Amino acid sequence: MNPLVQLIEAALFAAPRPVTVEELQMLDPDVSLAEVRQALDQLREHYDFDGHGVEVTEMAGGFQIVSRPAFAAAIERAQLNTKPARLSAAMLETLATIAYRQPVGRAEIEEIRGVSAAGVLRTLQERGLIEVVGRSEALGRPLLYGTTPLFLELLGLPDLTNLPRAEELSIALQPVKAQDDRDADSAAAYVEAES
Amino acid sequence: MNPLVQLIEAALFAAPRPVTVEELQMLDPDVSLAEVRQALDQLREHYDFDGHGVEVTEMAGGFQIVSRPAFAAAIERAQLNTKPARLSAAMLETLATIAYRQPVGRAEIEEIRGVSAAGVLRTLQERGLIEVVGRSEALGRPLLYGTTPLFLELLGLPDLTNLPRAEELSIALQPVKAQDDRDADSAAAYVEAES
Amino acid sequence: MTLVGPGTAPEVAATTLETEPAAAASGFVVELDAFTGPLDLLLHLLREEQIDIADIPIARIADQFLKAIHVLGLNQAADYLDMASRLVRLKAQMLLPRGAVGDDWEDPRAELVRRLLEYQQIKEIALWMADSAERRAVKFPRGYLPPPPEQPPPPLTLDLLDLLAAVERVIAGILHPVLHRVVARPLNVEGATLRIQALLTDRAEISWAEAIGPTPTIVDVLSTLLAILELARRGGAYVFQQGAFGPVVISREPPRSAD
Repeated sequence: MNPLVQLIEAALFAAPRPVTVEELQMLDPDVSLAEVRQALDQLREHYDFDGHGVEVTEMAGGFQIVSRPAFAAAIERAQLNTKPARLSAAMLETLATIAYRQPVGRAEIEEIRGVSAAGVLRTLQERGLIEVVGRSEALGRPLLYGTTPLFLELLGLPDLTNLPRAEELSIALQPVKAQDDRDADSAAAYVEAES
Repeated sequence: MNPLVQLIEAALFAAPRPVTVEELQMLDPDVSLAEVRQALDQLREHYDFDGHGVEVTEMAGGFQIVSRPAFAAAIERAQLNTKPARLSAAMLETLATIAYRQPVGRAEIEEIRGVSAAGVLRTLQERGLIEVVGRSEALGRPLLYGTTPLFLELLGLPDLTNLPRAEELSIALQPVKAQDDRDADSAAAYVEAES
Repeated sequence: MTLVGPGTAPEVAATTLETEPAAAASGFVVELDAFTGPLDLLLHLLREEQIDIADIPIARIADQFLKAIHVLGLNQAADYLDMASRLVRLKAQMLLPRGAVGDDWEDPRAELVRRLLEYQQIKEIALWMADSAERRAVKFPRGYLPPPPEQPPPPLTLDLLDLLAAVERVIAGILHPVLHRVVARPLNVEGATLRIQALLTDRAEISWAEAIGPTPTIVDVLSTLLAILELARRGGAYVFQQGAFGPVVISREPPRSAD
């Protein structure tokens, strides 16, 4: 392994989270982004070719070394690490709604899922999977939610574009026309109340 | 690398603490302590021989994979093992509120932003961007916050008077007070509220 | 995801919606957790009956839905009741005659169908996410994290533009609700009442203009109006007009008949 690959390996080992190519470039001022990417590829190939117990994976906008899935059961058995707790169905549905509609307010989430969402939203926020990204212009200026990098990390996705696209789902995405109209109404009501 | 070496590499990688030979043996019930030791040696040799950026070290009675010291300086320089240094939207908004309203208490910040501020205030304080500048005379004598010299330094401003003055900012950031009501609007609002 | 407990279920009187503690006691509340909401339950019923979402037999499904939530126990199920009432309303709408020409008839089920399809898609994505999370969960990140280096604190990035953008967001976020502009009662109805009573002690009747005074503010006008109305109600004064659009007269005595 050449010195840059070694440096990047050492850096990925030391980082507690996925590291972006830009951050890796800061390791050595004389190195280009292209060289960093090339070194990452070499490291990945090296792990694969030599049959290492770890691999390089791309997620949440960066790169991370993780242990190979085949060893998870043995590692858990030896109590050296445990899998994160699974998310409940309600949490997953709420996350799915937010991931596709973001920025999205609580009312819209509740309309889509047909249930009150306050508790689930708080839990997701506490776990760092969603965050407030702004306020709507609608009446009462409700908070708008979006997903965080930790959400991508939880799913092991490089970025949001890796979520399945509408065409890939068995049910095509329905445009939410009615919702827009309602927002417009609320905005009008708001203006009226202001004047 | 043979399967046991791979397994041990994965386990050392995933474990949150140095791992003893006995613990490693629990990974596979069919493996002897001697075989575990042998595999550890193989892993160590593999790292050395292939010129990896990491190495196996013995510490605190167990084994760990760590970055080679030679790369420590570069990694520290790139700050990969500390938290990302960008301020979140919530932190920026709280900081903005404090910058324009200082000295200001937590209750007022929360009233202006409409969300709880305890966590954000603590983080901003830890980052050295705000500090306690006194106590209010109000009930409970709550702490008052202000920005620090580091805040100005990061913005490259000589002092607080160099913050953009934009009048509407300071007006909009005034707490909403009961206005003098000798105007038709408020009287109309009154009648509406009464009805 | 069984809906129905052993033995009991389908025969339970379904049309009553009272919350039955008996249902809770028999453990059905736990079953409610099997569904993430009324849409989920509805989808489950449709699947069990192998019904096409696009053509829901509302009457039958509404009955089953009511039966299910009754059996499941309704202690914390306001959302289910909401859906139940929608279904009952739909059922009623479906019973209405469609008229001779079916062309401009709008299927009352359309909105429900849209919501169900949309929700089904969310569920599909949620399943996909659960899969991804499961695949991710078996890849451990590094467990041991070296202690962060002692001194050089992380270089913070903060620039004025970011800060100003934050200021704008804060300003945009400040609630200027009508609520806050409703101020403490500034009207002085008592004062106006005393003033009118004083005027009426001196004279038998006064005009509206006299009642409100020479340079009235909107508050004076409103105070006086309320005072007069209150006096009139209590019989302390009489208010009348000589004719349509004539001046309003406030009087001590009842108006004599217009003879």
